[in-house]
Amino acid sequence: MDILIVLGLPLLGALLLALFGARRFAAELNAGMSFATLVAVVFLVLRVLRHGSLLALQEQFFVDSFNVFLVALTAFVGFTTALFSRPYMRIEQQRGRLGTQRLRLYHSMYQLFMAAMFLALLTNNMGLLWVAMEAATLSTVLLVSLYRTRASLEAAWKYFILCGVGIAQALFGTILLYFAAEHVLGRQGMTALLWTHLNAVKGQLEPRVLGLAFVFLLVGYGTKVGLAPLHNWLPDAHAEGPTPVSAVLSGLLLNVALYAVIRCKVLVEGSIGSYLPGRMLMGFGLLSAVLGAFFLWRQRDIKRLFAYSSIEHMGIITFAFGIGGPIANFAALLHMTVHSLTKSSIFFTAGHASQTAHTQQMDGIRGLVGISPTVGWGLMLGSLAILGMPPFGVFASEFLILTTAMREHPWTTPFLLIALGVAFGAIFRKVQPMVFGESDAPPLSHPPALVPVFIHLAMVLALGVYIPPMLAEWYRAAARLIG
Amino acid sequence: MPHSNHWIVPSLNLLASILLLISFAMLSRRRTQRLITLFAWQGLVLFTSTCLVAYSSGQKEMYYSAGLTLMLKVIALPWILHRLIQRLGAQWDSELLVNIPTTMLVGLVLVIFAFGLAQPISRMATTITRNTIGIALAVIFLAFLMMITRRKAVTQVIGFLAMENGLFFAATSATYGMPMVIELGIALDLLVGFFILGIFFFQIREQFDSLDLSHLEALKEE
Amino acid sequence: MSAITMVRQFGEVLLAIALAPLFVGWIAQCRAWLQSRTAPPLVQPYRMMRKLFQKDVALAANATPLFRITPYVLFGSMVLAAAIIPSIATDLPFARVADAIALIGIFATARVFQSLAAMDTGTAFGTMGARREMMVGFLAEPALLMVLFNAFLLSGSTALPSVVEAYSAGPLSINPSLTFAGVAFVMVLLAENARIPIDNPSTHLELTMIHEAMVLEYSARHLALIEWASSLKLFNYACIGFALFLPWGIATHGADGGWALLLAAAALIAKLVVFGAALALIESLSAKLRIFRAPEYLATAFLLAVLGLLVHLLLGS
Amino acid sequence: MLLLVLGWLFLGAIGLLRPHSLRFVARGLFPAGAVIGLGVALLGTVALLAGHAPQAMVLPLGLPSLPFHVRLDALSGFFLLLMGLAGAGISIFAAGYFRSGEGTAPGLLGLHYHIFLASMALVVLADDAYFFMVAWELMALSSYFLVVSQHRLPEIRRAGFLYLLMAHLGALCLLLSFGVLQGGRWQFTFDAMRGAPLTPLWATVAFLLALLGFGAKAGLVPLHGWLPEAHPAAPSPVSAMMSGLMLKTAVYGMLRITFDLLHVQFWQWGVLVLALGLFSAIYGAIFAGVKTDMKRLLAYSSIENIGLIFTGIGLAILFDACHLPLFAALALSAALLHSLNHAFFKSLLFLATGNVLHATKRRSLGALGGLAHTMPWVATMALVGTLAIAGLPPLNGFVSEWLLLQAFLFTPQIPHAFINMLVPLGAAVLALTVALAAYVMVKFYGIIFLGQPREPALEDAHDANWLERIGLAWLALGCIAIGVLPQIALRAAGAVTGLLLGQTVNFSSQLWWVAPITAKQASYSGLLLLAGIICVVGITFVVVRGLAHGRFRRTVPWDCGYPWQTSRMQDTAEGFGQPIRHIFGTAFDMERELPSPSDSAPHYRIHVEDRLWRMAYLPIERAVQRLSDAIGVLQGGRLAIYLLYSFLTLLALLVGVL
Repeated sequence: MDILIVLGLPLLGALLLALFGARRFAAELNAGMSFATLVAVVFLVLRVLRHGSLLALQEQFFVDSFNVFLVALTAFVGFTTALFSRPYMRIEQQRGRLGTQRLRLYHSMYQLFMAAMFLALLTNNMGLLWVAMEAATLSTVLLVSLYRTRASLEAAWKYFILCGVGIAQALFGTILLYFAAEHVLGRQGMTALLWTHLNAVKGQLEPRVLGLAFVFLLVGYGTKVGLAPLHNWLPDAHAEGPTPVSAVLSGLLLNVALYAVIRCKVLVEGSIGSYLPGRMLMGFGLLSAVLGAFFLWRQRDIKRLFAYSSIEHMGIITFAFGIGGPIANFAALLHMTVHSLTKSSIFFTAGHASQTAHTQQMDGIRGLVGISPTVGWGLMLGSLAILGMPPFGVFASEFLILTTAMREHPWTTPFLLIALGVAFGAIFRKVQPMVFGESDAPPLSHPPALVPVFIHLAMVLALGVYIPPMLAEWYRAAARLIG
Repeated sequence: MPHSNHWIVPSLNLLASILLLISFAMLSRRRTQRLITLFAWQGLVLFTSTCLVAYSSGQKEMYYSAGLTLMLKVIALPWILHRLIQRLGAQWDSELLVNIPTTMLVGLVLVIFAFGLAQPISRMATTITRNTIGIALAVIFLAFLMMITRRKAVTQVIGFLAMENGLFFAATSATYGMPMVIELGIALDLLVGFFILGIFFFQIREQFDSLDLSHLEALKEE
Repeated sequence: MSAITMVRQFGEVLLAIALAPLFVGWIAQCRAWLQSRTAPPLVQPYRMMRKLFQKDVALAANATPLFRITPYVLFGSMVLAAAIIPSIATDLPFARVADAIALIGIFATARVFQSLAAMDTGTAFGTMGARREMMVGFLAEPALLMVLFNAFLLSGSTALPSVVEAYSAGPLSINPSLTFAGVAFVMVLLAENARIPIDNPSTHLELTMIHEAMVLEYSARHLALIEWASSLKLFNYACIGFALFLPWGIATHGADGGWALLLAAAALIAKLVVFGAALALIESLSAKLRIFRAPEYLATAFLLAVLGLLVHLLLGS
Repeated sequence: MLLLVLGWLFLGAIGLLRPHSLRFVARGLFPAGAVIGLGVALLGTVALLAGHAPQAMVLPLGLPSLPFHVRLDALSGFFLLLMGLAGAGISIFAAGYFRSGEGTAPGLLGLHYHIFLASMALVVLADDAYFFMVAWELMALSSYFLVVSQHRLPEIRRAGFLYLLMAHLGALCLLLSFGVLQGGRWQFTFDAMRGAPLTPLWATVAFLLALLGFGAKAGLVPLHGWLPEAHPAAPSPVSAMMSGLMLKTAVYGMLRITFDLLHVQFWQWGVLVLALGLFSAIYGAIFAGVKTDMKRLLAYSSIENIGLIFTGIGLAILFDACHLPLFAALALSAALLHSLNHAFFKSLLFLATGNVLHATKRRSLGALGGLAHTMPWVATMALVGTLAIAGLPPLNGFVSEWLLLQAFLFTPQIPHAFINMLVPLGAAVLALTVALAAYVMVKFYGIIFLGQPREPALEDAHDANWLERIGLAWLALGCIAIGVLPQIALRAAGAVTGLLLGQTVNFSSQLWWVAPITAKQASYSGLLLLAGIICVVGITFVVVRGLAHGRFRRTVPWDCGYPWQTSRMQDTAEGFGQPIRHIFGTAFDMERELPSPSDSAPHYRIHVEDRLWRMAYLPIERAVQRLSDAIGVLQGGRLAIYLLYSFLTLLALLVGVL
């Protein structure tokens, strides 16, 4: 039941905002709906805590330790982003970059996007998963092109085509999956695509077919994860869309896509019993991490910079999942969490920073601590956190990942070392002059909403020194599940 | 198998090969109008094949999806595309990135590769339409190739839709179609996506006053 | 420590203080003879110092207390060194305060103080002298250390008394590594004590001098103390050399009654006479080097010392 | 035991209450921090006395499977003692040092400062890899913020960036090293690592990674690039802490991993460390010789001292691997003692430069001079520091270097051909380094404090205020105390060697004697030496005054018959460094403008750069730049190409599964 509420609230919000999105209270309404969703999710989570993983609506939906924390995370970041987008969009509106109609579109699409992601996370049906991913793509395409500038249109177009084609591959993969499944499960309508059922019989699925299926699924969903060399849409979309959208894209959508990949990986690995899928993930992960790091070195646009950093981190997470085993999976899940928290908070501060300086070019942004210390320190701490500086949580996961890699696959560590080192140099040499130094720009008209930033950073910090047992238990269970 | 279908299999294979032929034709066409017509034909073939499979397997809901195909891919989309092109005046896809003979050769290689891939699957397929899946895969590859080689927005979209066709064919021929809900979802996404595309065309046009993708190359690592 | 050892200790120190200027005077005399000049009397250094002690000090206006303390520190450290080095007897209460390496440290202290004092008045020559002095210092010390390394390998100790006793216990023999080390030591001694070929004690041509440039600002009793200290330094180095290479005659532990001491003193004086003459000979035969040839010169010394070391390690003599 | 450390954090936190009130933060909190420092020192002493009974505890924080472990044994105790004592002096000084309006607000400064102190203590206390790394990086982070506290100057930002970058890379190496050390048992506590089974190959890998990591932090050449940039950039108390204390955490880590976790296995390790140490020592010394920025000079001298310490560690490893534990203990004690000494005199000197900086606003030696007249206090304290760091008896620097040489004397007993002939030459390098250090310090002290002021502005330089004087005096006292009675420190070191090598050297039974192995072999007594010098000087003074007289008159210094001399005509720091440039010319990148005889306004300019910059650092940066340019081509902006990428990826993977 509460699953339906969780799915329904954002849809309702999308509807309402489509109607009243042009009103003055639209932003508040948006935040309100997100908050309601968050509350609903909290109830759902409590229920899962009490009764363990649950299946609902003829097994069409299910919640287990793997997706429950992702759902919670999505709801939370969705809410904080809504909070942040309130003043941010106000300022954009004042500066005449957006009309009220666009705001309406923005708000309703935002809710729709959330709904799509919840569907993707909660569904048990690989087909529905695909549908949800496609829906998420479509809604965000409109968000990316919100400014209707040449650049934003181009970015959105590339995003649309690349992810559309990718998702088509994923569909073919799904079809192959179904094809393999119906030989085992028979053709009783829906069940042949239910993940739980597939997982139960994964041993008997035809390995050759699943191998092919995995390739298509990996390429398909991997495009949305932003794995190199399928990543090309990502920096454009992040840089040209409105900042809140960049935040949710980086913070949530990538996670959801990766979630889909991992679900598939579990099935395939169980079926073909070889390490092939893991090796593929490791390869993609390393490539993304290294390429992302070197791309970082040459960035001038602040949002592009952090977009590439997302690619790098997604690479690290994928790599960790590729290694597999309880510890690496644990680390990967932890990294998913802290990355989305940190990255979204960074995008918040980066958005305000570029608003303060009236440019996204980093050479134009200077001396933030002078203008508004909160933005400056937020950006500095956020960057340090994402660069894996303890005591922030990113360090915890990188600690586990690196030590595991050193032990299991020593040959990969040089690449990781290069990636992390170059990324550190690249980001920090850009962030430092933005935060420190002199500047004479005036402060913002609206007070920036930095409460979300510091909440996120506080949580990341907390995860660095103390992981609540409940969360740790989920991670462990999920890690076991992923194997 | 409810019916003795000695004539269905050959005719399905025939349709499949027609589908492949059409894809090749699309690869070779320059005029956008022609592409659209071919796309419509592809939809028609798809419709027929789906009906055949539905008939032979006696699955009622596959008729729905067949109807959906007819509505969307044979009538609606081509019509809208036609109107768009009239409005935007983008009849010609002047120069390709790669010249046509080369494209054809590459296409040929791809088809062989696709068949090679599909072999194991076809062997284990119990459905009457086992060896069509290779063709579906080939159609997808060819569509992909077309998207890579064309440089007009519209043609890329057509390529995209063609790929969708291939997928649909794979779904029907290899597996008697996906569950209905999924079909609907897919169709819905397709429709929405297509409308979004329509909006895009106009916006791109008013921003760049052309649908030539060469204008959409500003965002890059300078 | 018994009274007799204290007496021995002080006797030795006083002997050193008394003999040091005489030794310098003796070297000067020999040089004069070798260069067929009329030699100054042996006691010339004493006369000079007496005169200096009577004069008034002319103190640079901007001299700090450091400048005025330095002469006493120099003199003090040299006297201390004299107390540590077993020149006539090994069983000295003070001898264990510092081994040979620590002795180098004491000399270094003196050198640093002198250089700082030279820089104190801020004249160009003072600083120039200081930096040359320090340069010679850091070039000489590795060689000196290698020499001591040789001694340690032979006697298993860097404490001079132990070294002496070790030798005098063993049979009298010419040791190859020791000969190398000995030559190296003499070269270092020349460099450290501002003698030709590194420095010329008798020149006052500013651009070539080291020691004189540093003491340029000193006058009267300060100068006297400094000169005395430098003569003591030479004396000490000589005694170290004797302890390391010609320990015969030094009254060892147990066998150090009155006669033995007298014998030892006689032996010491004999050695000084010979060594002083040899020193004068070397100085007269060799020409002063340009300051930047000093590295090569001291590198040679270092090389010899290392050769001695390797010879020992190879032959394991 | 943690309460004290937390106390520091607490101080930092309450500093935020009134971030802009200097009086509250500086005059109030820093002295409190100093008191805590003394407490920590006491803690360390207790641990040292306790000997082999380490006290451990587990905190409820950390990773779920890996809570924070804390352990206090002799080794940690020794370094806590070091940090506490020196840190107390620095904190007192800092209380008087910080002025308002210098970059970061006092509150934040205090926060970073105390986090820095606390994290250093935690590094020493940590007993599992994760907690260690957290504290380690926290240390780097907080010190980074301190370094850039005057972030308006671009070169300071550059220094900070380089510093944090290298610190992070080093940390990554350490992380990997721990990854090896846990031996595939996924136990990250040090206890588990002690028992972890490692093949020789893995052990060596772990050792090398650790050497990289700690070397980068300690500033071993060629990983030293950040050090001469960052130390001068920081405010002087921070430079003092970084040089005096932070570098020692690297020493600690090296000892912990090499001797404790990874019991020494190969003498080759020792040779490597020894070679690196000696190279760093000589390298730092000659660069300190040519540098003309006083803080940069001290920074290079830190590299030199770290080199000496690592030389000692290398010897210890070598001896230990050759089963000569007694000599190993001797070398190790020397290294530990030198760490302690360096903490004192280097901090002292950095603080003194801080005073000079505040009084004159000048960092270049060329603009200073004659400050002994205007700032007698600082001059006197700095003199003690100078003599100590120059390794002169009877001060502390001498003792450790002397012991190190004593340890070298035993290297011929190593049972390996070549090694037992080559290593003794190390002693010569060591002697050269020490003598060079004396040269450098004469230059440092002489040019800054002696001579005539090179600029008129220096006439009205003000002396240190009373808090600063206490700080300076405390450290100077430390230098003298350890120099005169080294036994105290050596017995502390003995506890450590006992823990790490199971062997302690018995430096004579009386407190004022030091005899490395036997009194017969070599002995030294700072106390008697000092007493002797004082007596003799006193007697001489009395005698001279008695026999002669005490008359003197002030005159102008002799002008060589050239009466128009100005204070600018004194020898400059460049001039003083000239012999070193001449002798070690190959080490430098020099560009020099010599005036020609016909110049109307002759101008001499020389610029000496670290050759390793051009040889090691810049190429790396260029390589990264080139690679990233090459990779940038991938993002060409053309959609068709992007599609091609994904298509090819698809085909490649399909071939892969085929």
